[in-house]
Amino acid sequence: MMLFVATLLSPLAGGLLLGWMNHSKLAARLNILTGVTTFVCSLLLALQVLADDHFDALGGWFHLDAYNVFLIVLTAFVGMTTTIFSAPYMQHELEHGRVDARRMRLYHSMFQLFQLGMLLGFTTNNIGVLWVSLELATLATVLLVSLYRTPASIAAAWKYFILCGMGIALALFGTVLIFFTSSSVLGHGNEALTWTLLLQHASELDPAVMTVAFCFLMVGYGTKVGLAPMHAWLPDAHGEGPTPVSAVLSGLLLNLALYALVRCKMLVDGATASELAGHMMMGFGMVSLLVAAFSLHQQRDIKRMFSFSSIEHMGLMTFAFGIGTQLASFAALLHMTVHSLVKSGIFFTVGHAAQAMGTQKMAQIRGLIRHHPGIGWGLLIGTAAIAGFPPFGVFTSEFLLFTAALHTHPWTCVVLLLGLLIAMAGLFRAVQPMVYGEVPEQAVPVQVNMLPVYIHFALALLLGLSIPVFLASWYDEAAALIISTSVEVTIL
Amino acid sequence: MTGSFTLQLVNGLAALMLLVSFALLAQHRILSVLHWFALQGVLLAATAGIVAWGTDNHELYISAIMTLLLKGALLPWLLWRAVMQLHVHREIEPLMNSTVTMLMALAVTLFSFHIVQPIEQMSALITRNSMAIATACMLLGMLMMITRKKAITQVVGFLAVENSLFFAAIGATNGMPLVVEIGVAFDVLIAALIFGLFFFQIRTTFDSLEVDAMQQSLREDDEA
Amino acid sequence: MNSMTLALAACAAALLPSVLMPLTPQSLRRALMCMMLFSSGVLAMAAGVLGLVQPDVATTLPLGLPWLPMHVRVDALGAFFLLVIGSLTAPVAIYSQGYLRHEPRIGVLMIFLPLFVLGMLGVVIADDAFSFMLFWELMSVSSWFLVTFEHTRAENRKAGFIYLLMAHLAGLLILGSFAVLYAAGGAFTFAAMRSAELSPLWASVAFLLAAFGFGTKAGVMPMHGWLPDAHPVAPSNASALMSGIMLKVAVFGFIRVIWDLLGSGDFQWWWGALVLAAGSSSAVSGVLFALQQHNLKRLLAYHSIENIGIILIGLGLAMLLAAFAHPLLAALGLIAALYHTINHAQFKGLLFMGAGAVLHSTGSRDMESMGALIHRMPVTAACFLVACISISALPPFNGFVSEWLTFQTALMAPQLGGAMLTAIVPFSAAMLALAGALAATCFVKVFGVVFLGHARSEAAANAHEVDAWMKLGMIIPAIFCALLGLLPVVFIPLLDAVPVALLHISLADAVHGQGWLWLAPIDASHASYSAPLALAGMLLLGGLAWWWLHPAGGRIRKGPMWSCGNPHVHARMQYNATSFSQPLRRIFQGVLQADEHVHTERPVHALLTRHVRHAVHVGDPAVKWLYQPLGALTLKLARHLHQAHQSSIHAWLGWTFATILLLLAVFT
Amino acid sequence: MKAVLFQLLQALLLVVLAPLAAGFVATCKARLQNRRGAGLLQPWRNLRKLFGKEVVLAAHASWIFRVAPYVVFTATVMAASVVPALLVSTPLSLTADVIALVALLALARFFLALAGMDIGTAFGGMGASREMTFSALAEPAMLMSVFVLSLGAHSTNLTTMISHTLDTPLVLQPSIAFALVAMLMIALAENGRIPVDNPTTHLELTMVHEAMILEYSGRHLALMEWAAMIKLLLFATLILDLFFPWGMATDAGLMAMLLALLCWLLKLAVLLLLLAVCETSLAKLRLFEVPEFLSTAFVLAFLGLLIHYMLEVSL
Repeated sequence: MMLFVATLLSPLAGGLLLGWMNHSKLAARLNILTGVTTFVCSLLLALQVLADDHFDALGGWFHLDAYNVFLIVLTAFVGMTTTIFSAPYMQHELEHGRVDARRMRLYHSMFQLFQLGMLLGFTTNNIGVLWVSLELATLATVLLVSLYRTPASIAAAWKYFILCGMGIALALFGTVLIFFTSSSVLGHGNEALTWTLLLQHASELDPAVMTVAFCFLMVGYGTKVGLAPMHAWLPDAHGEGPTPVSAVLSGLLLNLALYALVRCKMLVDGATASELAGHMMMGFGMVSLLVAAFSLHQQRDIKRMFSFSSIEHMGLMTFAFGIGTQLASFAALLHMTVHSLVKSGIFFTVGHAAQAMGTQKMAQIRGLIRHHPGIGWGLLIGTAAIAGFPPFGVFTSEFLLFTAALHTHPWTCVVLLLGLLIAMAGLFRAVQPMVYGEVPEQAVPVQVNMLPVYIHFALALLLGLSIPVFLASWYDEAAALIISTSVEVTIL
Repeated sequence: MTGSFTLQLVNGLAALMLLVSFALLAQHRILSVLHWFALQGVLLAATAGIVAWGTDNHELYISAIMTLLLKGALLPWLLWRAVMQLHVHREIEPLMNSTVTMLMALAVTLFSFHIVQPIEQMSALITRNSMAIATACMLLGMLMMITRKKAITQVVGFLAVENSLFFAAIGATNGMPLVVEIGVAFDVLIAALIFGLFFFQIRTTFDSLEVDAMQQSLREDDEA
Repeated sequence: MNSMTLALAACAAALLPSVLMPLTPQSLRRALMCMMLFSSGVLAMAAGVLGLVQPDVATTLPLGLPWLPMHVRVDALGAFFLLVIGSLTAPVAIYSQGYLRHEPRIGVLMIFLPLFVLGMLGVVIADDAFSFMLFWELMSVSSWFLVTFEHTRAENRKAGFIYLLMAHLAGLLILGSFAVLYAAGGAFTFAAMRSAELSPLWASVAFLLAAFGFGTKAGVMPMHGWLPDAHPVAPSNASALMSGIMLKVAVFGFIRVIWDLLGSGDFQWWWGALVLAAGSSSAVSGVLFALQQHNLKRLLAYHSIENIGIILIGLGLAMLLAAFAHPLLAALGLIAALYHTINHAQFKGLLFMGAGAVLHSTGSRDMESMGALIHRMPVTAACFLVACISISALPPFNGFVSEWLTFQTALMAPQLGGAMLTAIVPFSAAMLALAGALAATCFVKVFGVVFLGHARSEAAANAHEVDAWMKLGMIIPAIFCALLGLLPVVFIPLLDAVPVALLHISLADAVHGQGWLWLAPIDASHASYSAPLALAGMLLLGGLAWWWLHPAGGRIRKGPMWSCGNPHVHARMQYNATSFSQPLRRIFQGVLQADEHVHTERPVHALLTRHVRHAVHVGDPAVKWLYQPLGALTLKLARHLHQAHQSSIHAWLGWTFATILLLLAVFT
Repeated sequence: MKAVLFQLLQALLLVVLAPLAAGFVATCKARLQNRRGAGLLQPWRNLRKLFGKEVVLAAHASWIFRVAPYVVFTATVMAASVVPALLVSTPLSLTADVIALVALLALARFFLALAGMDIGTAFGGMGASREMTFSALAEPAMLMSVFVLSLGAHSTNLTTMISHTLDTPLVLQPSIAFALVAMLMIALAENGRIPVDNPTTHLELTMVHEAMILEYSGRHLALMEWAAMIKLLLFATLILDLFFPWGMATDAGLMAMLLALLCWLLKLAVLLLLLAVCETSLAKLRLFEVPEFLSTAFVLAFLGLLIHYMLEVSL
């Protein structure tokens, strides 16, 4: 209990404190400190949850089970490494006058508030509060995206704000609809929005209303997951925001949205006892996969490109959750983990690369391996990992996903195959010239901190070679929680 | 039991809500848009009050007052201030001409009725009919966001969507739990503040509130 | 001490250098890597031989998925391919010790060359789908790093990109076939997949996925387009491994999935026919395009396509015969294919090493700038000649034995349902004959242009023989070629374990019923070949002739060449690679689509020619008709999407709006 | 043992008689052209003279050039020694079946072509290029026509094939006829006779075989020439064995052998006379008509194969 409170409080306190701290170097250190404390607390919390498989906090307002607690740890971990990475990175930005001290303050506090929103969203047991915290995280990131105040960054933030605002509104409407039907079962109190209770009484909820509700939730949260065709905000937000923000956007925020979507799907499955929600998610997943895969081939901005790769992988996860079998959910959770790790790692590397070459335009980034082997190999390995080459974890999860898909919906494998292939082609078409070849003259030496990157990749590698038993059982529990009852497996 | 009376009142207000949404969509001048928006806020507060009275649910009184202050007064005032300071209280040219917009609006309304009517039947609530209206209003708000060029009107559209959501919450479900209400309200407030912040930045960077100007800058940044 | 221990030891030896690389000083890296590779190769060979004579050994490693520890198993098939891998890795390791002497970026190689070998070894011993795919992709990726080793040259990067792309495609297709088997068998272990009961339809789906997957990786026409670009640009020792073994690992995968997992029991006749057709087309077109190359390594790469085709002809025949329930002949075909596999590993590895030696000492891959190297590099020339004779399927070397066995399989094929189908078999045999003869033509050209005649450039004139390491590395496979060619009867019984495992039938007694001297598959009255006797006879005759003629003609007068009375021939007047293949280019123009330009300058008078310029370009049809259109299509779609992405925010709001309306309309 | 002895003898016979056969063809041609000709024994005299002469070697000739004649000669003789001329069941024929025999000849050709390229004259390369090209086209045709025969006997061992032909009652088999024509055409090409190549030509841009051995002299040249003659006789015998084996000795009795020898010489004479006739009556083909000539042979053989499957397997 205390642990839990500490986990939530440390980012809040950190955020408030950082809001007033002018000394940037000190602020960076405090930022790291906050990240570390949060991570430690979450880790202990996770161990506790492992011990007794789930517990409710603060009178049932918060609920921790196998599904969300590992996401909490993941969030805290990526948050921590991001703070470590951002210290030298933002310092470099400050020195090159892209931000001033005031903005640095804003950056630090908003970063921690974002973390707070994330953790709140993952832990809360109330789908209303879930929505609120997601909105909170969104607002925080909007300010972060527009941090540089360049025309492009403001425009990107605006696009982000409007599109996600609209989406999030739809999600709220979906929530209202759920309340609309659940209130007749569970009364008008908080109970009617308490997720655990809803799940218990899912079968009593009205299928028709739940269906309509899920349509709204799908589009609403789908917008934040970055599913096509609601994905337009994502590449610009990633491209124009500071790199640490891109890292946490891709690595964390999308996860939270997907998490929310899956929680709702579980309710709808319970209510409708059909595969409808699953099919909806699979459809969006495949469309996103294809759209992203093709878009990868025409990108000019390195961060935009990798954000499209995020869309691709979110599509894969949505697809996997849509299938809904044990194996598929396992694959999806594993994929969520490794994608967060690898993608944030890639964004760290990309950030350094952009600083080293003084541009985000891929046409002018060349010969990274020659210029700075650490960055070059980091980018190369990261891309190989994200493209699904073993022995990294992405390969494992895609392997499982593929088999699961063939198990239930054989024909979808064609789409998967096509999408993965085209996406890989797009990535390497762009990355190969950047890491290889001769060094351009505008390149400048940078002092970089590749430690977080290599930690991330090492973890992804570990997950690819052998998944620790406790983690595996964890995934299994989570998958068992998520797994929808109404999927029949077609035997060939 | 005043149920039937409350019901009539709420239905009446619902009809008004729909009317206001159409009006918002039809406006050409920003200031009048703001007026109608304020009116919508007031209607919302009224609905909350009536439902609170009808179901004597005390939490709802709080949210009614909250609504009145926030959506009836604060937000319109903020927007009005922004408009005044940015000198954009001139004609606003919609993206497509208004008759087409109106036709689309009608179609959307019909559609939302078609969708929502059947599912209302299961609700035991006295005020269930307003769900269809709420849906319609929301879709109309989205339509407004789509068909307007100026940033401010987009924001008004966004807030209109929020209003209709709120209306759905109150009208159709007798109000969400207070915590959620407060949370939502808080978010909306922050959102509005950020919007306000943005207006000035946009204005200073693009010296216009045209959304397309921003898209242009994005494209240039990407192409460059 | 069983085969598994040795195999795992080999893997460990291959893994070690890439782990130790950061700790090793630059000066020690080459030696350490080569030592480790060599020991890995030797261990793999030992494991292979043991595995072929011993029963299967299986175990699990604490890696992989939680509920699926990594299963590894050395069975007859795997053991044979362990032998193949080891038998080339060891000499290549020795060769590398000399070849990489002056390589500054040894570190990169030290990581990825052993990893590449590790990947191949792992694929061969993998016993569940996951670890198979893991090692398979490891093999692909690490070899990609080798292909892009010289990454400062743009065309190498392009080759690397296409290589990786096709490797990934292959991987996904294979994954697909595994997924089908998994869905039927319910588990990832090969044991479960073997016992899976597939409906004919799904069996065919699995077959097609596997066939195209492994075919792409093996460079079968028309998916071969990546191969001629990728193999030449890697360092020669890496090319030797890629062409010599990696393609074989693809063949291994083909046999593993289609023969072992799908099972030879439920072959459908058209599978064999398809494989046969693919094999024939690859064999002929591969050598036809090889003939038109003048980049030595590129030419050799095309020959790999040809030889993979020959292997596939053997496999296709075997599958056809198995489908029509002639297990004995099927076993013969399988043996032929396997034997050609190990043969090709030997002589193709040797050829690439020879090309590397030439590149090393002349600094050029272009045959048009070589000549007369036999005087400067006698050992290299001798080894290269052995390889040339072997690959041209001429006695007494090994290439002939395997092709002879393939011919026998085709000839003994009895009536198979329908004259049409039956006629395919001898036709493919004729294609095999054509391929063999064209290969001989091609290697007369290669050896003649590179090693004989006059030097065509300064570099060639001042070439130097390579050092002892490289010589040794080339001599060993040369000896293997000779042994495999002379004593097939000793080696083939070793292979016999494979058909026993896959077809449950043994050829052992049939093969050497006549004693160790005679290779007589099925029955001596059908067909027989005795390499030792043939060689002995020739040596005897040659000796006699020499002994008889020597006293008479001891006198040899050295003089200028006669050349029909005009000894003042410039080196440029020799037949070179392009002119040598001109007749065939003209005959097969329909296939090759070569664009040939002759530009003649007659500035003064129509009869007075100043300059004649002659340019030939032979493009690869697969690239032209398959790869480029697909790439263009992708880019087109991508461009459209990109433009859409840049459309205004209203449009995207509209999209969201439309989506929600659509969902509501559809789902309620 | 006796059989082995006989086989060695007949191999010797082939080798020794080869020049005579060449002389016979030359003489017949001379007669057909109303010339007296140099007589049957002229090739022998040529060989003896060449063996006596010293070897003049280009300064930069490599060891390939000096080894080639021996390889060519021995490979050809080796091939000849497995072809049964008189005795059907010859034990050593097991050493190499038809395919191996073709391969031995290919080996000889391989070294011949290499030798042609070794000196680095334009002529040598030209000859090598053309020789290899034509042989590449001839090989599949040859194998096809062999297949047609071996499909009947289910064997590629000459002994088995011959005895199969002897045992089967004499019925008209169109497939065999097709195969025969194809085989004759191939034989012309392989031995570089008109209409494919002209053995008597020199310094012509159309020459093939001669172009490769231009640089040879003395005993080397002798070996090359002799190998060519042996090859001619070998092909003739092969055709006789495969298509007209009647009269061959099934056991190693003396009388039977003499009879067989007589039949063989007779058949040989007819065949070679036929060769002489077509060489005098036909004109040499243009270089790029040769492929058509060879592909015709291939098509004929393949037709024979199809016909074998369509018509004859059933009966």
